[in-house]
Amino acid sequence: MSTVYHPTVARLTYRALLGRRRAMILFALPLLLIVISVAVRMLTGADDSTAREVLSGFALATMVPLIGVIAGTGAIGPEIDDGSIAYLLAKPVKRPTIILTKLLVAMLVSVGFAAIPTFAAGLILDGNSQHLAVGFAVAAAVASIAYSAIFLLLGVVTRHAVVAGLVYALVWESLIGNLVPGARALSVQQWALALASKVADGGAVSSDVGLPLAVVLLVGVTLVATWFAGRRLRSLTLAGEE
Amino acid sequence: MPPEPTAAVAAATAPADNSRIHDIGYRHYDGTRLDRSYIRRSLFTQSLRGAYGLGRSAKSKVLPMILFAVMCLPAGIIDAVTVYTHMTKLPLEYTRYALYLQAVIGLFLAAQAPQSVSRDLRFKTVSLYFSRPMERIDYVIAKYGAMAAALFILTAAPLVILYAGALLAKLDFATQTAGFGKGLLAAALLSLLFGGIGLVLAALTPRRGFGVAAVIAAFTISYGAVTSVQGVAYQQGDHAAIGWLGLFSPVTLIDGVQTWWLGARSAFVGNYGPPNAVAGTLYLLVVLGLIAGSFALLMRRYRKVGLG
Amino acid sequence: MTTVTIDNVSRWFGNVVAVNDVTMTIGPGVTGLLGPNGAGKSTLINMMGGFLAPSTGSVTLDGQTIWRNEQAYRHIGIVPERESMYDFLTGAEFVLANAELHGLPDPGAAARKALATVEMEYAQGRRIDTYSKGMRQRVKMASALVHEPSVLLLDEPFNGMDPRQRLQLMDLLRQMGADGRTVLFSSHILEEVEQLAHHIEVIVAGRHAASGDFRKIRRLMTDRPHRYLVRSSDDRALAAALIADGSTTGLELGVEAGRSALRIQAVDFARFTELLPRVAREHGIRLYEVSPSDESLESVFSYLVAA
Amino acid sequence: MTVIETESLTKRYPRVTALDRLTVGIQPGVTGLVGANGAGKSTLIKILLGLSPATEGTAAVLGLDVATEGPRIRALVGYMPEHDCLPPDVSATEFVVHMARMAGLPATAARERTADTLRHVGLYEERYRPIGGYSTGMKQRVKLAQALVHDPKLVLLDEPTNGLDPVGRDEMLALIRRVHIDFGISVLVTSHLLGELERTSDQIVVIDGGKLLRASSTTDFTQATASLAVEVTDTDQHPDGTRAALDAFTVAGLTVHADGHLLLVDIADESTYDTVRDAVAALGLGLIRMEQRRHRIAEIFKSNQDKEGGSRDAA
Repeated sequence: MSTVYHPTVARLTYRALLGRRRAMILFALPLLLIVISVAVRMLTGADDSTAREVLSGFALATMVPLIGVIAGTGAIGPEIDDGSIAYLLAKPVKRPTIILTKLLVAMLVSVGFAAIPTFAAGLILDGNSQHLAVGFAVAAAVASIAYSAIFLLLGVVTRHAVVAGLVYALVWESLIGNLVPGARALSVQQWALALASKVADGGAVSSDVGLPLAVVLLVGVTLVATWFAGRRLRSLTLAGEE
Repeated sequence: MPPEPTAAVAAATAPADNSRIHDIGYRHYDGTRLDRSYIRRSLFTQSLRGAYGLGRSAKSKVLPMILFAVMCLPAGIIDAVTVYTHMTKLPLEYTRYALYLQAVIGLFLAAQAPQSVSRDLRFKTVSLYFSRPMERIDYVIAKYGAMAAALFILTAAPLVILYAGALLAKLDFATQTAGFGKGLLAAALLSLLFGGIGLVLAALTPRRGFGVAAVIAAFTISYGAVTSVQGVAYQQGDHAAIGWLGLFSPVTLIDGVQTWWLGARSAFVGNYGPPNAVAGTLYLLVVLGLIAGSFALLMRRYRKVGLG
Repeated sequence: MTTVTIDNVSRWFGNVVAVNDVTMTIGPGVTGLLGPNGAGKSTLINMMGGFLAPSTGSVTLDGQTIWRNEQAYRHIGIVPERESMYDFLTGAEFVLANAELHGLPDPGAAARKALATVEMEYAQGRRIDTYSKGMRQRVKMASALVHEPSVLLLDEPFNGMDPRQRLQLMDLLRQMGADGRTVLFSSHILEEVEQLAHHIEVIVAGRHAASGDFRKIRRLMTDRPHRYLVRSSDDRALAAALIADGSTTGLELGVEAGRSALRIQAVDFARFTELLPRVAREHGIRLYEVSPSDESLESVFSYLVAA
Repeated sequence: MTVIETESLTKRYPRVTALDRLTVGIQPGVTGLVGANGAGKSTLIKILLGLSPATEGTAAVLGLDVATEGPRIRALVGYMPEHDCLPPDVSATEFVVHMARMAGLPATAARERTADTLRHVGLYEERYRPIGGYSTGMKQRVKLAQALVHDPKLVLLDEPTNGLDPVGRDEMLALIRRVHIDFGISVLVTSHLLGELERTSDQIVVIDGGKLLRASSTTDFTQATASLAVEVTDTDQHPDGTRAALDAFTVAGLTVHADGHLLLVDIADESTYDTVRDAVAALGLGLIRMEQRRHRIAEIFKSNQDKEGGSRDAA
């Protein structure tokens, strides 16, 4: 049996993510982005600076982290919370396999619901320069992957993962990042933008973090979060009594 | 416990023999049983007090009390400035106050709406309420009323402080009273609208954390989306669009209503409020519709809950 | 793979000791795990199920450590106490997923068989969140049986089941035990344990208080006189005949439920029970009823808990 | 006076019929309600509280029609749900006072009755501490207290012993008896544990598949049978005493069969008692038990077990 991916674990995770009420947010946020993009496009026509404003202000700063929270924590948090993870753990399946599979699913879901709508919004907003659309889509995809790993870890570590994730997404990424320039160096959003600026050449996208540092941080955070989540699950104990 | 009258009488008349064993077994209750309106009122009071942490643990008083203080503090400062610098009018209109401090109001709502309704759902206390003489509508009225009242206290208290300051500064009584009245009216509308939306979102989930998150997300995302698109419209000089866009978030809805109906200055970018009478009417209709809709949704939500 | 050995196991959470130096062996057949609330039953079952590491000591299945050994689950089936499962799946999907996770060669067939065993085929197409408690319990059972484990651990499996479902599950567990599987279940319903388990393990405040057949455990409590209620054709004569012997301490003539009766405290159980029919026969006294009033598992349990 | 009376009460949901022409009268006292899961127990409770309309038929609680007098019924009835229903962060006192007011009691009366009721259900010092720290048994007492605080004429107790350990269960059952005997309040108690209903209830109603399977007094349910249960010891001479006794009984002409460690002897006439006594004495075995067997409520489920939906022929 493969050690990184178990199809049954993946199926259960997909169903858990998309089959519950919280999945509505997964659909609602991209829809909102598209509606806003259409509205803005009708108001302004194709315009680089407005497009950048919407894509970085709403798509990357708000939508991507929120979807990351939903997908990352939703992939494992509820199961640990209600104890149904016991059915996965009491099987001859290695626990790192469980984590890796769940992470993969969370990443796919968040890339699907965050990066693809971002790309579409980019095209709608700015049909002329596809650099922008591609650049932001890449940034959204990269950020989604990092967020998935971070929030999956949160889902394993705390029962209040969603709230913690929201505080991070809304307060740290949106607010502090805008107010305190120094905080931007510690922001998944900025790292992703650094990568995007490389892809969307011509200065369409800019970041406060240099590319090498951004790549190192992105990869590092993703790996460390994944490793730590696997470790925590391995020693996760289910105390039956509440 | 009230003294046993017969025992007291017996003791008085027979001082020599005052040893006895009182019956402390089960007693039946034949006193008054009050009606639904009393129950509704009791639940309203309890929930309103609960919104400020009264009658609950000391810990749960901290946040609402801090928010209340934060809400009132600027009003006090404005008063002081107005009185000591002998201004001729308040530097901030009554109707603007709540809009400036909308983040505080949002936080209060996000913290207290779930505590009011998701607790009952999570711990399944609702089934105990509905097994008592009240009806579903009593519960909804009491909870909605209490949330709106709590918000009204939060939004009206600073207005009272402003008004008191204005009178101390001997500003024009008629203008100030009119402004204060409009401010109160707008605060009432805001309390009903926010309270309704907050409770509907909170009642969706028994998890308090999710409720808090849902309320914060709904208010900040809608407000953020509306203002950023309004910003784009402003850059493009499309002033009518600014006015129409305000229909899509709770805060801007209140702004639009008070701009059109109460003659307030709009806080929209460039101060462009609802562009015409149709828009103005629509603002009011949407607000009233949302209030009625929130009530209806709450009623529907609790129809399914039952004894759970 | 049938014997679970718990060897000098303690488990503490901070300063709270949930399980305190317990040693026991659970072998084939049905074993009932008893104890008051909070005595550490769930902790013990969780350790046997590999969900919890013992703080000291070892929990093994035929010599292999269970904790952090996912291969042990090939032989263990677990029915957790908590109700939550994957509620958004249908019963059939849930059991199938469990079969796949076990890596069974034909998961579909195994799932169908398990669902048939618990008689849940009729509702297998419905989502689990529409199930009643009893139906959930049965699907949980099916998921635990799907790989035909040799060890079955059940934490409060009867919880929420109605009388008919209880009878079904008791039959099923009895069958499993008779097939040579190791079945361990915890329960508060002593009446059921009495009917189902020949072997009991009693945990009181984290300590292993007793194990074995409860009737034999009762006999071991020599400090507790056995109380009897006897009705006969001549209680007075019977009392007079018994009192001469040292095996009884208290003899009391009275009326019980409107009929005269003789209450007896026997200090020497074996001697008294043999004496009674003999004496009655010698004196021509007809015995209508001989009822021990503290011979049930319930009395045994309450004596153990109070000790 | 009849406490609860239903007349061809029927409740149909889109997929299931929860109650099917149920006609039953419940007298004052403790009544046990037994039913298969999904047999309409909770539906019945909702209808009786006037919270859910019946599809057909009528029901009256304390003489009040459930269709029209719901609030009045709920003022006179207490309800203890099966599930948890207590917020963990308030004390029992605070919670029960609030619930008393929610039942229409003025503030002063609510406080006094809460103090009394908590004492009657056996909560003392802990009543000022947050409920979150209570044991299961204490929580069950608080749940019972909130159902009694407004002095109802009838309480509906849904699985009150659920989750309790044997000692806690005994205490709860004793408390339920007291509610009727000492407090003079009628009780309708549901349970899946037939043994505990046999011990607690004056009458028992069994519903199966939404229909009435049987309703009668507990003594009717548990009448003595014509069978004698005999249990004997093993001795050195007879290592399997049960086996030896079985053979001896058969030789003596008794009809007997073994049920685990018990021997069930058919009582032909009074001499059966003597035959058993003599056979045991002759073998030198100890006589642990010799009792006339009683019927158990469980038997009505056992006899129906093989038939699919065995209730159909019962009603």
